[in-house]
Amino acid sequence: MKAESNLEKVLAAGHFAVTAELGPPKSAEVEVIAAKAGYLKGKVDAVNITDNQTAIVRMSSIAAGVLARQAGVEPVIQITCRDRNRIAIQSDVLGAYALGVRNILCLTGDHQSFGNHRGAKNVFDLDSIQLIDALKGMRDGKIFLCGEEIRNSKTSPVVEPKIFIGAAANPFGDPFEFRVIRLAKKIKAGADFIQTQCIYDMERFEEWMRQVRERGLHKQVKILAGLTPLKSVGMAKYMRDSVAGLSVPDYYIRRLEGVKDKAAEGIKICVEQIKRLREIEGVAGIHLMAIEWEKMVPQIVEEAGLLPRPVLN
Amino acid sequence: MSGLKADMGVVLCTCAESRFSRVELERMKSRLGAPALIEETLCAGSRLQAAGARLRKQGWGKLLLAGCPLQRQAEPLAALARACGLAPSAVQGLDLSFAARASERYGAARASERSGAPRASERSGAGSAKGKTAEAVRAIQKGLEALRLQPPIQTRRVALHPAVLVVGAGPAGVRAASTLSALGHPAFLVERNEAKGPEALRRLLSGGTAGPGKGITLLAGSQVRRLQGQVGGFTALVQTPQGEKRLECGAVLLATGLADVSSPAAGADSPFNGANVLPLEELARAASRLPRRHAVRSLAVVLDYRLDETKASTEGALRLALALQREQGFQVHLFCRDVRVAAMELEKLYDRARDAGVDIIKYEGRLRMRAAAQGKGVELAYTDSILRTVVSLDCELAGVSPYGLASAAEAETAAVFGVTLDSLGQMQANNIHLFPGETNRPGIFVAGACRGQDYLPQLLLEAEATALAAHELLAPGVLEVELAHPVVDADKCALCLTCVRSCPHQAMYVDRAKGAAAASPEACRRCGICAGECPAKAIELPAWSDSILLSQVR
Amino acid sequence: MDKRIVAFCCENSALRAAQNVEDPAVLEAVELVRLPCTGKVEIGLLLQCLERGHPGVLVLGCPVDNCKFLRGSSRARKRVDMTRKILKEAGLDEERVRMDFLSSLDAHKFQRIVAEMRARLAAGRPKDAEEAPAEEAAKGGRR
Amino acid sequence: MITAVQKPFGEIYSMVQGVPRLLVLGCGTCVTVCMAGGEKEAGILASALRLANREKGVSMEVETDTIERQCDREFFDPVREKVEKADAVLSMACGVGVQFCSEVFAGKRVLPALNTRFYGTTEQQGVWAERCAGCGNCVLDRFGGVCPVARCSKSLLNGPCGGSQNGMCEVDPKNLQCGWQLIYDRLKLLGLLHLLEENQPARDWSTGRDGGPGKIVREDMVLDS
Repeated sequence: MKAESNLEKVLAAGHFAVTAELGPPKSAEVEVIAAKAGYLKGKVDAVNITDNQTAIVRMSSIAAGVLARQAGVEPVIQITCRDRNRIAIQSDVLGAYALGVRNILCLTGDHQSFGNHRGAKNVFDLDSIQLIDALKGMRDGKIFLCGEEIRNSKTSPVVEPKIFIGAAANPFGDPFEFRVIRLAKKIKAGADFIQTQCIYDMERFEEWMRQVRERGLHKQVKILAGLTPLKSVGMAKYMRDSVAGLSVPDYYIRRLEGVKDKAAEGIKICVEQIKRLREIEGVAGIHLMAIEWEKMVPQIVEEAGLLPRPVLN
Repeated sequence: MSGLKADMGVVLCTCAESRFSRVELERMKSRLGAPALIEETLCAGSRLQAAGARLRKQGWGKLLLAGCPLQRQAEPLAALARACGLAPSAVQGLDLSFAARASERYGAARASERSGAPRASERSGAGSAKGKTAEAVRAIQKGLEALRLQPPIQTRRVALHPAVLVVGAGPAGVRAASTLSALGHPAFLVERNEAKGPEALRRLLSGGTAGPGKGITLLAGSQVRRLQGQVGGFTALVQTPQGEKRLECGAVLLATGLADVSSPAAGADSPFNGANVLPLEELARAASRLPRRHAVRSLAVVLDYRLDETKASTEGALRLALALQREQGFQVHLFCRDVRVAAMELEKLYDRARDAGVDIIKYEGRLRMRAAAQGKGVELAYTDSILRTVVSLDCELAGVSPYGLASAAEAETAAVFGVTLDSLGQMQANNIHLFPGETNRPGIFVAGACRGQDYLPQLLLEAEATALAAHELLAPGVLEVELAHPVVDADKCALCLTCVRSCPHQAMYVDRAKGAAAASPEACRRCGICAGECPAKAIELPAWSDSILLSQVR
Repeated sequence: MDKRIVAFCCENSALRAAQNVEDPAVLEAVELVRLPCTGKVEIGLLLQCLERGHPGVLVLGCPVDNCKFLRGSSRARKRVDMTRKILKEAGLDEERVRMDFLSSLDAHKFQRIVAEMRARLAAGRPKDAEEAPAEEAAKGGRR
Repeated sequence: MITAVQKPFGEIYSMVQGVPRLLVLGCGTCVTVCMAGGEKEAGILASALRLANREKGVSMEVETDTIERQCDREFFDPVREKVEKADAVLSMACGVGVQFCSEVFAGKRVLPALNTRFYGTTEQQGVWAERCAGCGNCVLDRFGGVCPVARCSKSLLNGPCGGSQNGMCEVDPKNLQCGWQLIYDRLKLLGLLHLLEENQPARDWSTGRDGGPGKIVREDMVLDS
């Protein structure tokens, strides 16, 4: 065990893991975190706490993560390279670990031009792969990026942050052939688990997984397939047309158009997807990104037959 | 007029077109403040020599001929320059009739003007005749000022090499080369293809009076890699099977024929993908290789993809569609916009194709082709001109008529010779001043199918006409060039290449020795675009400098 | 004496058109400046004419597809557009500089172009400038 | 070369308000090539300023001149008198030239007429595009001659983010090519795709802007006094 987080244990034990996502509030409101954590508690193995997703200012992912942990769910803290340099990030990792955080997902981060501070200066001192490498160095090498040991003074003990390291993968970006190379680089850098971009185009995902297996990468890392239930036709079309690296096949849109209760149909599609994903060799779990719809997660997990969640010690 | 030296004078011409009487001209002369002579109707020509003798005595280095409208002056101006022994640019013309017309309202119209426009009475020389003279004096002084500011301009005689480089030994190239050789020009006939040249030569010249041997040097299997120099003195670097050759010539005639558009790299606009969207001529062969397992095997024959077809290509497409449908059992969909069946034979062919089961689809706007969703094949999406809706259809193969498509080969040739293409990618900028055979570059001509002419009798006539144009250019043996081309201030030139890129005639180049841009006086046509573009204000056209132009704005 | 409207005329088209104009009111209103091609005019030259107090500047050349030097007219058109943009930014009436295209036979068009320019300048502001603030519109009259 | 664009006229105009005598000073090198501040542009701007002043009844003397380069002291000599006579210089050079002009004429107010953009190339007449970020530690050998620092919106060194679609960058999918697609295509063409499999470690940015204002000393070229 590298970090002894619940997520790590579930995956190590060979269970089909389930993670979800929790967006911190765009304010200092604590209650909303507790409420969202309430829906997810006991229904998933860990919950991602996003880091100023789409470059919109929200409560710090570490603070929100600690609050979520207090509310009874295990957080996966997301860290992007957009806003902090290597000094701030390593410092935050130490702090997060001290506050009980055991999982960190390393991301490049959305460009600030998509958010609500478009004139901001970006950092990108590190990229996501270098960030993974930094965390691995801290955990396994017990050193900072600069090579210095992680100890307070020469006489102090080495106290390294034992973090279960996650990374993202986008099977749908271009150049397509590079996508698996990039996954391999993340694994080489030290990623323990992967959560993918949300999947609608199952054929393309299966093709990507085939390439993953060809390189034997599924044996080196735990891959959690990303899913976002569709709430409406409008949302489906938006995802199809406006989100880079996402393709929503027309047959899903037609299905939603053909029914009255769009939300129920969206959940149904999601559950079908989970069942299909479980059949794919190398898929170790799912990551449910129910954007501002966290309360539906228990129903999806339930209908997919993934409850109860294993309790491991 | 201040600062006027006597090295410059005015000739007032009594021509009726100028609308000034002798008396008025005398009055004008006394007011000019510059030396002037009054001459009788110079534009008539007969008096030019005598006038020239009188003018020579004045010893003027520059003169301004004030008289009839400019169109009528072109000839007399040049003749007068010769008669006076002056450079052409030292003799400038001025339209006096303009001054007359501009002031005519001070006659009859004046009374009515006065009530409405108080400005008229404020003008100097309010009387009819006075106003007219004042307007003319003003115009002449403007003209003199421009002439005064114009630096002395030398002339240079440039020898014209008699040889012509003809590129392409197709019908147009061969006809042009034989025409030129018959007129005494050595012709180099460069042909890309190893075999095509000699055969075409034999076919087209057999029975003709001009033998292919005389005066024509054929370089088959060869390609022009680079062209240096300018009109009258080009050097072409030609890659031949025997190695690189340098050919000297005075003019170039491009007759590169129809371009090959079949490769998918033919340009961003090319519909071809090398797999299931093919040039029409490859369709039959590709169709014969299709697996036989399908129940219905469908093919698309696409016409009018870029341009509306000619009769010839429509006929070819109809025959192909008919053969594939009837003899090989394919379902053929023929896509066209407005099929040309005006000819009787074509009409019959069209009916036969339709009767045989060819599905004729009329479309509007752009036809789009992409990989079909299920399985292999190509999806054709189009706006049906009857249904007025977008329809899509899957076929195993699509054959597209290459008519009107741009080709990479064409663009490559154009780049080697520095000629511009038209909006369809054909070998001649679309500009009436160039028709039929000129290009943007002086001394480079174009003929035949590469400029869109594919009707053989017409093509041969054009090739001949273009060869004659090249002959007309080179026949004098020398080109008298006035050095009125742009002058580049090397200190200011930032070598930004703007002039090199924007010169329509490829006359600007970088003079490495000077470390600045320079203009070739032979190729430059004195339009001034380079000077208009230069961000460093390093370029001036001597006869049209800023100071001259501003002197005209009073 | 009032300054005239400067008309930069391509000698291949507009200048010839001007030579067939008979209306003295039009001719006396313009200062003709001959150009080898409108591709020669520069933004700075157009602005300098205004600086010298000329009420308006016309650039008159061959139709874009029919320029004797292939791209002269199209280059001039872009420069005139830029000049108008600069004028607007500097708070001047952009209509004071205009380009038009004519053939050597277009005497009537030449006449109309000059007449329209005079009318525009007399009005101070273009007819369609209704969004212009009232104060600006009132100022415009002084030209 | 260094590329720049002219500031909006309104901004320049309010900048020069209250200056009785203004010298518009063009620069004859980079900004001439990118058509932002050469002699022609200087003349146009001076004309526009004079016309705007006349329109608004502002009294201001506007002169103009252009020198070879505003980043070298000697080139200022011919305009020394004009600068001294003016109350302010409106420099049409890049940010380097504006500052250096201030240094040469310590007592003179020097105002910028341009916004300096990037190190770029003339992609075609009238179009300039960024190619180098001046990071001080060139990595082009590893990326097929396409710079990930300058041409990826996020300066990523280990491959494209998920925002690369059809060869375009999500930051501006219509106009901006994905730098990583370019790197990938180029290395594929060169048969060097294996270079991309290597993990690029966190890099040292101190050679560029992050190391503080840069300075180069070429010891053998420094003249002894």
